[in-house]
Amino acid sequence: MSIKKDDNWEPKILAFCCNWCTYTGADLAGLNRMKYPENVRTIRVPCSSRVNPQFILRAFQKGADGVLVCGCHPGDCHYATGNYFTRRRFMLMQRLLEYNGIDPKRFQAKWISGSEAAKFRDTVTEVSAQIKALGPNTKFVAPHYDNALQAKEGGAE
Amino acid sequence: MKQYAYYPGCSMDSTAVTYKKSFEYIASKIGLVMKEIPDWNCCGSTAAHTKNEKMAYALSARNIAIAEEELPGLDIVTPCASCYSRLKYASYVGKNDEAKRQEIEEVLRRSFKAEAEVLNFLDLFEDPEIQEAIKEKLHRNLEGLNVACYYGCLMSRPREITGETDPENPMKMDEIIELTGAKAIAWDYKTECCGASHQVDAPEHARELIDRIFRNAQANGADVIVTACPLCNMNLDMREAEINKNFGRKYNIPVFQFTELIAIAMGASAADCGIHQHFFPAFDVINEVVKTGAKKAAAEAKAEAKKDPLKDGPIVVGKAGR
Amino acid sequence: MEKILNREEGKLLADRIAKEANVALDECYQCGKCSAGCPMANSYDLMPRQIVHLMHLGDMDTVMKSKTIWLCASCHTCVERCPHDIDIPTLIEKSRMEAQKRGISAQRNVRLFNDIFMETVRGFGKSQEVILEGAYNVTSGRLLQDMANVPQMLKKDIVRPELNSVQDKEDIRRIMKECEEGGAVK
Amino acid sequence: MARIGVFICHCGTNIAATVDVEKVAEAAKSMPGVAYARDYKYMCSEPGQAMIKEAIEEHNLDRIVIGSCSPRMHETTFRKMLKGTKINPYLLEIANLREQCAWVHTDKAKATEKAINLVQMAVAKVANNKPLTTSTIPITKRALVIGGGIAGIQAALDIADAGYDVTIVEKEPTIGGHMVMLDKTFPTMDCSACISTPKMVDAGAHPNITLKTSCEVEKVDGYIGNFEVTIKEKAKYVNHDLCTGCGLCQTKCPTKVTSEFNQGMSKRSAIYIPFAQAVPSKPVIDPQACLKLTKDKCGICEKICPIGAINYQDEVKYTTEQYGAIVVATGYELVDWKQMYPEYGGGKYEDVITGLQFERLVNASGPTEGHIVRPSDGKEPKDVVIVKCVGSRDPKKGKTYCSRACCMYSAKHAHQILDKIPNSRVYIFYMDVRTPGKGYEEFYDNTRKDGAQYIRGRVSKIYKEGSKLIVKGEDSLIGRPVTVEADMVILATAMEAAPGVEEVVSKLGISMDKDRWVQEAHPKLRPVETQSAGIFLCGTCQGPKDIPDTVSQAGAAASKVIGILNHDEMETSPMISHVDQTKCAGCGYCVECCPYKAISLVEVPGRDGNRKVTKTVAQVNEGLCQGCGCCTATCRTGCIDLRGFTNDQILKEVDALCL
Amino acid sequence: MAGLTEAQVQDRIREEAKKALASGEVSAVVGWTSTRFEDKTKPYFAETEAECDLLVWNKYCINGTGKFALDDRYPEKKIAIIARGCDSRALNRMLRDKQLKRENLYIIGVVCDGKENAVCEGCQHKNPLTYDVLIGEPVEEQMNAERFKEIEAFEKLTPDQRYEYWAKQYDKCIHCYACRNACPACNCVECYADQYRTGWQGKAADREQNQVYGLTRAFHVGDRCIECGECERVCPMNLPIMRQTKKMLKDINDLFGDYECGLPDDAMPVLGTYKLEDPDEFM
Repeated sequence: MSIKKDDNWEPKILAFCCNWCTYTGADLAGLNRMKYPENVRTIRVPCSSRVNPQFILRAFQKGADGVLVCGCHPGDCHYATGNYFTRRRFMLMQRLLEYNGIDPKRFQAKWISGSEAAKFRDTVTEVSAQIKALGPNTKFVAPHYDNALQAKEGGAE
Repeated sequence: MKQYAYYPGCSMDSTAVTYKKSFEYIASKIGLVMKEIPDWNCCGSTAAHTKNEKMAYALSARNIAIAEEELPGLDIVTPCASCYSRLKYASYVGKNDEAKRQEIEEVLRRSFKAEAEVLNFLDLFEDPEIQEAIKEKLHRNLEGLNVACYYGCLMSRPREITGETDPENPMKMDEIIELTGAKAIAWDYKTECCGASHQVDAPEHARELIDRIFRNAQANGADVIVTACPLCNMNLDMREAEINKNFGRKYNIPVFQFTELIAIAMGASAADCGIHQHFFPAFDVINEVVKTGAKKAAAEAKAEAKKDPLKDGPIVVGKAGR
Repeated sequence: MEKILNREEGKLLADRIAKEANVALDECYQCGKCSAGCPMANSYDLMPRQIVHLMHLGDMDTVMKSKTIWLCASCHTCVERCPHDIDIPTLIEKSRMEAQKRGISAQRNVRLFNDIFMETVRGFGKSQEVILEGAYNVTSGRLLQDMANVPQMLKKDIVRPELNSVQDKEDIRRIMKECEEGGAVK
Repeated sequence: MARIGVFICHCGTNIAATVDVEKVAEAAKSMPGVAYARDYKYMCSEPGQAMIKEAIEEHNLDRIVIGSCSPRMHETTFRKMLKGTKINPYLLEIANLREQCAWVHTDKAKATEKAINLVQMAVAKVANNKPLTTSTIPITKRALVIGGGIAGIQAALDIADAGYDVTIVEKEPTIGGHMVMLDKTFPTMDCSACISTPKMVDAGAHPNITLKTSCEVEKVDGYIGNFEVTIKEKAKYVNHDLCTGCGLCQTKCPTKVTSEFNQGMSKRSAIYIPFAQAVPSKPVIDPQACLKLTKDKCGICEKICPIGAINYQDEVKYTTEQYGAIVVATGYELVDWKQMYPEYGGGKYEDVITGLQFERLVNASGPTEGHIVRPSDGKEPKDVVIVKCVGSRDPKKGKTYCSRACCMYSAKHAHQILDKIPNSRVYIFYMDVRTPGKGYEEFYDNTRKDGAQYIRGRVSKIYKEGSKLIVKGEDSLIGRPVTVEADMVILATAMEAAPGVEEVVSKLGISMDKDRWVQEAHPKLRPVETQSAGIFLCGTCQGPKDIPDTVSQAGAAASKVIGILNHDEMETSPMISHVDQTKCAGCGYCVECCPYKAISLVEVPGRDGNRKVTKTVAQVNEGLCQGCGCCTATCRTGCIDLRGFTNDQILKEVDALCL
Repeated sequence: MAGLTEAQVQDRIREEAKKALASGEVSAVVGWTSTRFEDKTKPYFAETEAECDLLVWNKYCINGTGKFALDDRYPEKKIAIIARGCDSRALNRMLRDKQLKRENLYIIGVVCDGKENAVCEGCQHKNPLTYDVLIGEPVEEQMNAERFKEIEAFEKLTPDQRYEYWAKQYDKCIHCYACRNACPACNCVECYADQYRTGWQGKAADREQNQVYGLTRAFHVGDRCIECGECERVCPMNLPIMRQTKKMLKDINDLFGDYECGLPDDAMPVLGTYKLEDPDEFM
C-alpha cells in the first residue's frame, strides 16, 4: 500500500495520560513553556490501567494515526499497582497489533512522571516525528473515514 | 551395585599410593567395580586454566566425551579434588553454554554431550548401596579417634559448580568418617585453601597456609586430619615435618585419606592401605585406636559369649605389616 | 618487551574482562571481605579488593604487573563470601591471561611451573610429577626444593621411575595446538 | 438533546495570545448539543463565574464545558460554582487550553485548530456525563493501634489524649516492645527503661486506652471510618480480672525455659511475667512449656494461687469491634544471622552475640545484673570486636538496605565496654560510619576518643582457637589483612520487619515493599499513610529507624488519625466504579486486580428463565474504591465501569478527537 | 490406546454413563453419538440409561463437550461430561472463571489418542487433567516443540503482508459468532460485541468491524486460551482464528515464562495479575 504524502498532512495522535503522573508532567511542560507539536491530544484518565485496549482499536478505527498510553513509572503508581497491569496489557497489545500489520511505532506506551516535563515533550515530539514519517494510518480504519482520508490525501493508491 | 565410569587422574597412578591401595581394598571387599575411562588424559589442573581457557575446558571435556561414548549412561567419578573441579567446570559449561559446548566439541572432534554427571569420591561414598555394603563389612570400631575432615577449596567452591549447599561447613566427609566409629570434630579450617597449587612455585608464600590448617586442627583437638584428594593429602602429609621444623611447631597429626580409615575399620592391615608409606609417621596413632577398640570388642564379645556360648569367638585383628 | 597500556585502553580491557567474567565492577563497595578471607592475602602486593577497584578505574597496567594475579590460589573463598557475588577469581584469571599475552609476569616461577606442567601434558597426555619437579627445580634454579623428600619417596615406593602416558598422544597435542591458535573461548 | 454551554477563557493573554479564543467559541456553537458558547477574560474570577451562572439560567443550560487552564487547577473551583446552580457539579468538563495548548505551541492557527478539537472532545464527553452525588459515611470515633512497642504506645497516647478511644493490640503478653529491652539510649545515654516504662504505665492507666495483650488481628473488614476488626485473644490461662499480679505462681513454677526478653541468656518459668515492669503486670502460661498443659502433671500454680485466677481450660477468644482508623506499628525483629553467616560460626560460639543480647548483658536488670561477661564462661572480656553491617548492606546473604541504628548503637556499645571494663580494648569493623542525627557525630567522636579502634573493612571469618575468637578482617585503609584475637564478638545485625507482618498487611489490604517493610503512600509527602484510606503506619514497620524518628512518626500518625476522628462523617468521591450486575458473570478478575480490596463477589437473587436462582456477581464497596479504574479494563463484558470516566465517555472522546 | 480398544472404551463410557445416571444425582451425560454419516459424530445428551447406549467413542468424536456444561448455568442436578484432555481443560477454564461449580459436575475422563482433527496433532494433554472417574491408562504426555512454529513463520512476513493476509481473512467473516459460542473462554453472560448501546463494536460485517472483533476477541481470550481449537473448527468461513490467540500465548510465554491454561492448578491468567519483575519496555 503506498501512500502519497502531503507535506501539510498532520497526523492525529492520541495520548492517554494518567492524571497523577503524565497529565501532571504535561501540565508542567506547559508551565515551563516547552514546545511540542500540535498534533498530540491528551485524554485524561485516572490511571493508565483505566485504558481499555479496546480504546486503542477504536482510535485506529476512527482514523487516529498514532496512540500513546502514558502512566507513572512502575512502583510509583498513585494506585499502587495499576501500571503493572498496564505494562502487561500493552506489551501484549503492541505485539498483537504488530502481528496484525500495525507498525509498533503507531502504538506506544511510556512511563512519564509528574516531574518529567521534558520527557513528555521529548516523547510526544519523537512519536509525532515517527508517525509523520510513517504517513497516515490506513489499516483498521472504518470506511467513511477512509473516504475522508482519501479526500485529504488527494487520493491514496 | 551401581556402576561408575572412573577417572583416576594422574596422581592416583603415582604419588597417591595410600589412596589407591585403600580404595582398592574397599572396592574389592564390597564388590564395587569401577570402569576406567579408556585412554583418559590429564584434566589440565590449575595450569591449563591459567594459560588458556579453551584448552582447560577441552582437556577435561575429552575425558567426559570418551566416557559418554564408551561407557554410556554412567556417572563419572574421580578421587581427586582438582580433577573433580576441572571436569565439573567442563561439564557445567557444556550443560549451560551451548555455544561453548559446540566449540569444545569442534576442537575435540568428538561428540561432547555434557550429560554424564561428574562426582567426587565423597559423592560416591554417599551412595546408600555402598554405605550399606561398608556397614556390613565393618570389623573395627575406631571410637576415640578425633578426626578433622579437611575438604579443601575445590570440592566445595564455587557452589554453583560443586552444588555444595554449605561451602563454609560441608558435612559429607564427616558423615562418612563417622561410619567407622571415629568422631568427626567441628573445626574451622575444613574448606580453607592448603595452597597446594603454589607449594612448588611460591613456597615462601604458601607454606603458612599449611601451618594454619594444622594449628586449627590441633586447637580443636584433632588426632588426625583426613582428606579426600591426592594433592591436599600429599601437601599436608609431606610438609608437616618441614612446618614443625621451620615454624617451630610440634604438630603430631598424621594425615590420612578418608578411604584409609574406612579400610582400616573394615579390617585392612596397615600394609593393605599403605600406612607405612605416609611421609609423617601415622602408624602409632591408628594402632592405638585399633588396639583399644579390639580390647573393648574382645571384652564385649566375651560378655556376649558368656550369655550365648555358641556365638563366634572374638575378632582377631590382623597384624600390621611393616 | 612489555607493552604498557594507557588508561583508556586499560578501561576497555577491564570492561571486556568484567563482561566476560559476568561481573559488574561498579557493584563493589570496597568492603574488603574478599581480602580479609583470602588465604594468600599476606603475600599479595594488591588486595583483591584493590584489583577490583583498579579495574573499575581502568588501571589494568597496575593489575597486570601485580604479584597478586599470579599468587591467587583460585580457592573461591572471596566470591563465596562477597556481598555482591563479584567473581574475583575469574577477574584475576582473565587478567593473568592478558598479562601473559603481553609477556608480563611478576611471579616468574609461577608462570614457569605452569609452562612446564603443560609441556609434560603435551608430551605425555598426563602430568608427570617427577619430571615436573625436576624440570622446575632446574629451570627455576631452586635445585634443592622439596628434594629432602625424594629419598623417602623412593624408599617408600611412592614414586616409580616408569612414566604414565596416554596412547593417543597426537590427539592431545592437536587439541592443545588448536586451542592455542584459536585463543580464548568466545 | 443536551443543552451544553461552552465557555472559553482568555486567561488574560495566557490563552488568548496563542489561541484565537473568539474563533474557538464560534466553532463551539456548531458542535452537537451546544446551546450557547462565549469567551471571556477570566472565567475563574468572580465576574466570570457570575457570568456563567447567568448564562446557565438565561439559556437553560444543563451541562457545561469550560476551555481554560488544566482541570488540575480549577476543576474544583468550577464544581463548587455549580453547586449553587441547577446543574450537577459533575456535568462539567474542562478543556485544557492553557497548559496543554496555548503554552506549548506557537503557531496560532494550529493552536486554535487544536483548541477547537479539545473543546470538541470535552463537549462529546460532557454530553455523556451523568449527574453524580457525593455520599457521606459516618465515622466511628475509635482507633486501633496494632503493635504495642514505643511507636504504638506513643500513637495511642496521642490519640487518647485528644479524647478518642484507642485499643492497642499486642501479640506478646506485655506492651513495651524492643525499647524496654535496651539499656541506655544514644546519644544522651539516658536509661531506656526509665523513659519507656512510664509511657507503658500511662498507656495501661489511660481511661481512653484499652490494652489487648496476647492478642492478634484476625480479620479486617470495612473501610475508612468504619473498620470492623476481629481480634483474636490467645489463651492466657490466667484470669486477669482476678489476678492481682502477686507473682507467687512464677516463683513456685518448676519448669524453666529460655527467656525471650533476655534474648535467650537467662531462664524464665512456664507461668511468667516477661519482666518486672511489664504492663499489664500479670502472668500468662506458656502452653508449650507448662507441664500441666503438655503432660497433665504439676498444677502447682493453680494450687498456690491465693485467689484462684489460674484456668487451664482457657481458650482462644474472638471479639469484633468497630474502629474509624487503624495505625500499624508492628515493629521489627533482628535477622537470623545464624542462617546467613556460617563463616561467623553460624551460632556455634556462645561468645558471638547480637547487639540486642549485649543490651541485656549490660542492663542492670538483665541476666548478669549489668556485668559484661562472656556467656560461655562468665569471664570478663578484655578484647571485644564489634562487627557492623551483619545482614545489612549485603545483597547476597542478607538485606540490601542500611539498618540505620547500628552505627550509633555500636558506638554506644564500645563506649559502654570501655567505660565498664578497665583496660579493655574494642575493635569496630565497619564499612562506613553513618551518624546523621542530632548529637550523633559528636557521640561517635567521643567513642573514638574513649579508645575504640575503628577498622574499615568487613569481617570475613570468625572462629575459635582455644578460648579466643579469631576475627579475620581487612584494614582496607592500609590494605592489609588483620586478625584480632577477641574474647567476645558483638554483631550489629540487621533489622527486618517483624515476623507475621505479611499476615497483618494482607488482612489490612495494604502493601509491603521488596524488603518486606510496610509501604507508605508516598515516601516524602505521605510518609505515615498507607495506600488504604484510614490506615496509617509508624515506627520500624515502615523501615529501620531509631527511637526519636519512631516517636515523631507515631505522633504524625496519631495526628492523621485525630484528623479523621474529628469529623462525624466524611464525603466520598462519587467517581468510583460500579457494577452492572445484570451483565456481570461473576468471574472475579476485577476482585483480584483491585489494589484496595474494594470489590467482592456477592450472591444476589436473579432469574434464569422463569426460575429463581442465586447469582454470584461483583460488588464495589464505595468506601474502599479510590477510582483508579483498573477493574474496568479487566472486565471483558464491560459491566464494571468508572463513574466520571465511563467507557462511553472515553469512547466519545476518542471519536471526537478523530473527527 | 494404551490397554483398551476403541470398543472397550466405548463400553466403559456407556457403563460409566449409566452408573452416573443411575446414581440419581446426574441429569444428563454429555458425549457423542453417531450420525447418518460414518465419519461424523455429534454431541449428545444422554438423559436415560437407554440413551447411554447411543453414546459412541471413535476417532470422529471431535466436538468439544466442555462448553455444554455452561448450557445450564444454574443446574438443579449435576451434569456429567465425557471429557478428553482438552475437554477437561475447558472445564478447568470455566471453573477458574467461576462460571461452573465443581460440585455440579461429574467428569468422566477418557484418555484420548487424538481424533480426526487437525488440532490434535500438537496435543500436549492426552490425559484428562481433572476427572471423577478415568477410562483408559494414562499415557506419557508429549511436549509439542512446534507449538508456536506456525506463529513464528507468520511473524517473519512483512507488516503489510500480515495486514493483507488478515484483511483477506476478515473479509470472509460473516459475524456469526460461532467461534465465541464454541469457546470455553468466552463465557460472559453478555458479550461486549452484543452491547450496541455502548458501541464497542459496529454491527456491520465489514472488514474493519470484523478486524476489531477479531482482535478484541483475541485479547479477551488470549491469556485464557486452552488451545482446544473449537473456534477454528466451528468457523463456517474457515478463518484461522487460533493464529491470533496463539500469538498472544506465544508472547506470554516469551515475556512471562512458561504458560499453559486449563491446568488443574490453573493460576491467575497473565492479564489478571502481575509481577514486580516483569520485563519493562516502556521506560
